[in-house]
Amino acid sequence: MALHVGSYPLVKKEELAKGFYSFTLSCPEAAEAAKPGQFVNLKVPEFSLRRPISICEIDKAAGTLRLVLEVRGDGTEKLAAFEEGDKIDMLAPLGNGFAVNPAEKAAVIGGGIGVPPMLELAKRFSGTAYAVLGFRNEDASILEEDFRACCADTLLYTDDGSKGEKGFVTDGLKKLLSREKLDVIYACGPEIMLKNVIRLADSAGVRCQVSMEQRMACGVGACYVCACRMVMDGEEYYGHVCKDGPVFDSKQLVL
Amino acid sequence: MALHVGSYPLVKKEELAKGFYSFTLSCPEAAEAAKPGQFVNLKVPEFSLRRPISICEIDKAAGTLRLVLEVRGDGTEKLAAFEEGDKIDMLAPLGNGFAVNPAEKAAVIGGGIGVPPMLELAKRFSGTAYAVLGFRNEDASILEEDFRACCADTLLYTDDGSKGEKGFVTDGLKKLLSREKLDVIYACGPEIMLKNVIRLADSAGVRCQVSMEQRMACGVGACYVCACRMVMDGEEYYGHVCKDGPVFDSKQLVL
Amino acid sequence: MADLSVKIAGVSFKNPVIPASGTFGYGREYAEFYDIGKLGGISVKGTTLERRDGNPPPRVAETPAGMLNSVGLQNPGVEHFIREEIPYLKGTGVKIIANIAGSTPEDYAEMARRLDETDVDMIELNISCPNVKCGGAAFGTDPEVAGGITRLVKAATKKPVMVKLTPNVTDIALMAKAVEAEGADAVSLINTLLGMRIDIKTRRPVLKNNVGGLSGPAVFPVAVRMVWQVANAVKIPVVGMGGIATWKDAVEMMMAGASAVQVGAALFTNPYAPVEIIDGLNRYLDENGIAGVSDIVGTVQPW
Amino acid sequence: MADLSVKIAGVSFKNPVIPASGTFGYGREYAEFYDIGKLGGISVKGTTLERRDGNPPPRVAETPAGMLNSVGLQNPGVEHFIREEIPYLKGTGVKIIANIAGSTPEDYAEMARRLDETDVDMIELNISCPNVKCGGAAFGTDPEVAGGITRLVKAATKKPVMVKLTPNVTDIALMAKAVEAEGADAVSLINTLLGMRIDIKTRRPVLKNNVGGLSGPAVFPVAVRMVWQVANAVKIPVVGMGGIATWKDAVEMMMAGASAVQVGAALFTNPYAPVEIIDGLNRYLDENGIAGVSDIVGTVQPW
Repeated sequence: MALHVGSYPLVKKEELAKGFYSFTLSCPEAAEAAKPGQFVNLKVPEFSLRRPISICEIDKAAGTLRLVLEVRGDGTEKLAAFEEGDKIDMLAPLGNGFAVNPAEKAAVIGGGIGVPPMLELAKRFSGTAYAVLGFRNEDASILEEDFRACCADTLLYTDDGSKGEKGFVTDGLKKLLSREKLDVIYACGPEIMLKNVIRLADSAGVRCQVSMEQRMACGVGACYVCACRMVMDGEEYYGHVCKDGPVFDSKQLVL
Repeated sequence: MALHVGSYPLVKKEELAKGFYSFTLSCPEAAEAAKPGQFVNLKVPEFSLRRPISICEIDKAAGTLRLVLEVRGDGTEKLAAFEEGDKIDMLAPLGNGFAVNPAEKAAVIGGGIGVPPMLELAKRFSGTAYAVLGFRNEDASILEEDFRACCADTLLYTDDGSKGEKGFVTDGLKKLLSREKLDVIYACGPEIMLKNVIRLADSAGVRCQVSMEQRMACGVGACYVCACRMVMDGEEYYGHVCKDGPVFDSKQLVL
Repeated sequence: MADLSVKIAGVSFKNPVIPASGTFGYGREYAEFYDIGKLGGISVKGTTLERRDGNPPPRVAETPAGMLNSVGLQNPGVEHFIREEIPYLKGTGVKIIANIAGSTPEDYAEMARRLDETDVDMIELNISCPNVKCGGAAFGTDPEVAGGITRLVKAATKKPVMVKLTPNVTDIALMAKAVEAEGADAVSLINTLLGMRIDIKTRRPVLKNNVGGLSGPAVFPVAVRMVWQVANAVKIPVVGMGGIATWKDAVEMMMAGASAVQVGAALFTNPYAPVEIIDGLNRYLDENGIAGVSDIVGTVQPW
Repeated sequence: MADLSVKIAGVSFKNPVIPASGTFGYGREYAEFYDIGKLGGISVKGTTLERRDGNPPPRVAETPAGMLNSVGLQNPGVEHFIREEIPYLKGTGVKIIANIAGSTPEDYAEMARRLDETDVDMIELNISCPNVKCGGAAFGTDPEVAGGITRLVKAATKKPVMVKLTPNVTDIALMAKAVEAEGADAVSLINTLLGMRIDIKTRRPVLKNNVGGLSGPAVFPVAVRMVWQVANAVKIPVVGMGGIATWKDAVEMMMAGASAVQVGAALFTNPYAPVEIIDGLNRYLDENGIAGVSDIVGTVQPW
């Protein structure tokens, strides 16, 4: 069985920025099975619904998964209260993950909490990938050094220019597209960002995969709550982020 | 204000017997205000209703209250999971408490989880009180040494004879009544025990105060859920354990 | 300092937070924790024409994120309330909402008549108590009966009349419209949902009354939905209640359409809940640059 | 090993634990966790005559001890179910409860006709979905309509027919009696309570459908009460659901009168919930010297 459920120790906790926490969990079987772009579903004490969190890094040797979560409400606040040594009830790995061909020239585009899942993905390209990261401002910027360590180039934008360049990730993508012949673009972030990234990719004739977010319940494809609009042979329908995704070929989506 | 509410550190936790825990909380103001026979209302994590727990010992000098709780269900199980150093949300002290005249010759009668509230009471009689304690069996017996340390005599009974004498607290009370001229009898325990103790006290013409138990909500007399049948001037009505009690003169009660 | 005051059926409340009937007695117990004059108002313990003894215990059972109660309207009767409790409450400066429950429609009118010359600020009709055999919820599930009681009471008093609605109906908006048509000045909702717990060891219901009223955070989403439906169906003000425990809950309930909120079961978890909600509302309004709490009432934008 | 088997409307289930419709898909996803053949039965995703796309997202909101959903019966249609899912389920050895929902009474009859020659063991009529505009809950709140649908379906199939009842009514026992009178072989309850949550930052309902169905432990006491009322009102078996998360909840629900239980929202907290409930029931019966799980059904002794 590729799916694992259990209580896994939190071996390392770091606050990356105000409200952004990095959790490293020791979970050898799940780490062994995990692929970039997949997610986990964490049980929150006193809450009914699990919280889906993207996998940020996979260390099969150490048997760990790294997750980065943003405190957005009462549930994620409760999650953020876990301390090193605590055990966290986790269902993992879930979803499909990105399709990766390490020989391709790839750009990974992340916006806000959409940045973490791009890290493990970028690492799969052995230093050849380009990263474009976008944040609200300096205080909300995370993981820059991690991307610089594994990417050919890392472009960083903030909405207010307090870190990197002032602007949006699409500005960085345009710059990349003008100077590099990309094979594939991967993106995760707010829906409006994904829309704009897909538009640029389409104009440039570059394949594009995006990772989607939606409120979930079961996390495994049984309850149908995490709907997202998809299209096949011209017909639109609701697919489900947890099972059909979270990664979609941009051609599958109606955004 | 005599009423205190706050989060108080659990400074000492002991398992007295399987499922019986002694909690010592550091709460100087509540300890200063507390009287024997009063109770506290503890917030249980993840539960809506607080749990009323009798005060077992009051140490004004140390600023502590000692509580003994029995695991009976999911709520008390959760309470029992608190560890030394944890803070517990407590409302205290609540209820009226026993009327004590240290010059009187008193017997304190406790059955099961009705035993703990008799300890602080017994101590108020400076070694002159008699204690009669009853338990299901040896494994459920608690606080014997504490009573022996502060009472003139301590008689212990178990339902099955596995500790002390085989029998009920009423056997001990009969023995006491036959050899001592008691001024007052105090009792706490199952309703059937209280009934029998009151019958014996009435026959012997000895005053009797009993401490009652009932499912509670507010703990302060506002919600009227912890009803118990009382009588005044021949007319029966529902009083409330948290405010009219938990200690009642036996003549006030309809059991 | 934002303006927390609200006006409901002509009565000005200094803020929109009101302890709910049956959870706050007549205020005396919680006055040991804080100045109850700080509260918007108090909906006092449900009062009947004659003293009522209530149901045998146990009267309470725990449930996930909630509780059941089956008190059964224990109270010392309307005359005792008028004589002993109104003067005390008046002295605290809090707005007094008398909550009355009758065994017959005429009972309601009679109590309203007796309260008409007193210092109560508003009369709340409890036509939805699930824990009594005569009247109670039976009145609250029939629009004709509920409307009829409202009409009788309105004829008996000049005080503003608020009707407390039960959620144990197919269409609560229909009930609200029925009492509005007969002159109700406001409605309050939701009373408790009827529930049951069984002790699996004894195979007996936990409550001696077998069933009781469910309250607490568990019912909050049902309460929000019903307040939204009712606020969209009537023109009179709606007072929202059901599981409100925090200022965020109060904001949500007011956005759904409540002009004020009542707070009940939360008191048993945290005696300070109502004052913490008032403080939280104040902070929320200030932080969001909202001048008055009334500005958020009914502002939810449905999809 | 106690006897966990139960017989409902002529169908033998190896144990009384059944994942509830809409929470378990067609079983494939949970088959990655455990052998779904261990379950008593599966009530599969609600099926309509034609493929249905469901409501726009968000379709889920968290609530205290519960959740709201507004999926809106997304499903691939009855023909797809018959062709693709029944053979798979049949292969697992689990009893199959087809859950059908129509936009018109005739839809129900047509689906029942098509299912009549298949391997489904029982047909559950979903006349109580709160998330669809046509039919759904509207059918489930009118005894005449609910009875009429039951009659049509009974005439269209020889399969046992179970009617799933909505709790959003004044008198659920009346609904149960209405469908019993028209030949229902069993009833299941409760479907979800209608609820709403509002995002106070955006002032928008959390659900794109504005309202949705409340499930989870929060509703358990309401479900126990309704099962008890219905079990006392009808002679046909009652399948209990609503907030069951542990074997203790299952025992409580069966003592209230349920011959079997359905487990829904608990799956999202713990995918193993149904198998843990089966194991817990087994232990409970053994430890208490009870020969068979049917011996506890309806054994609550009211006061």
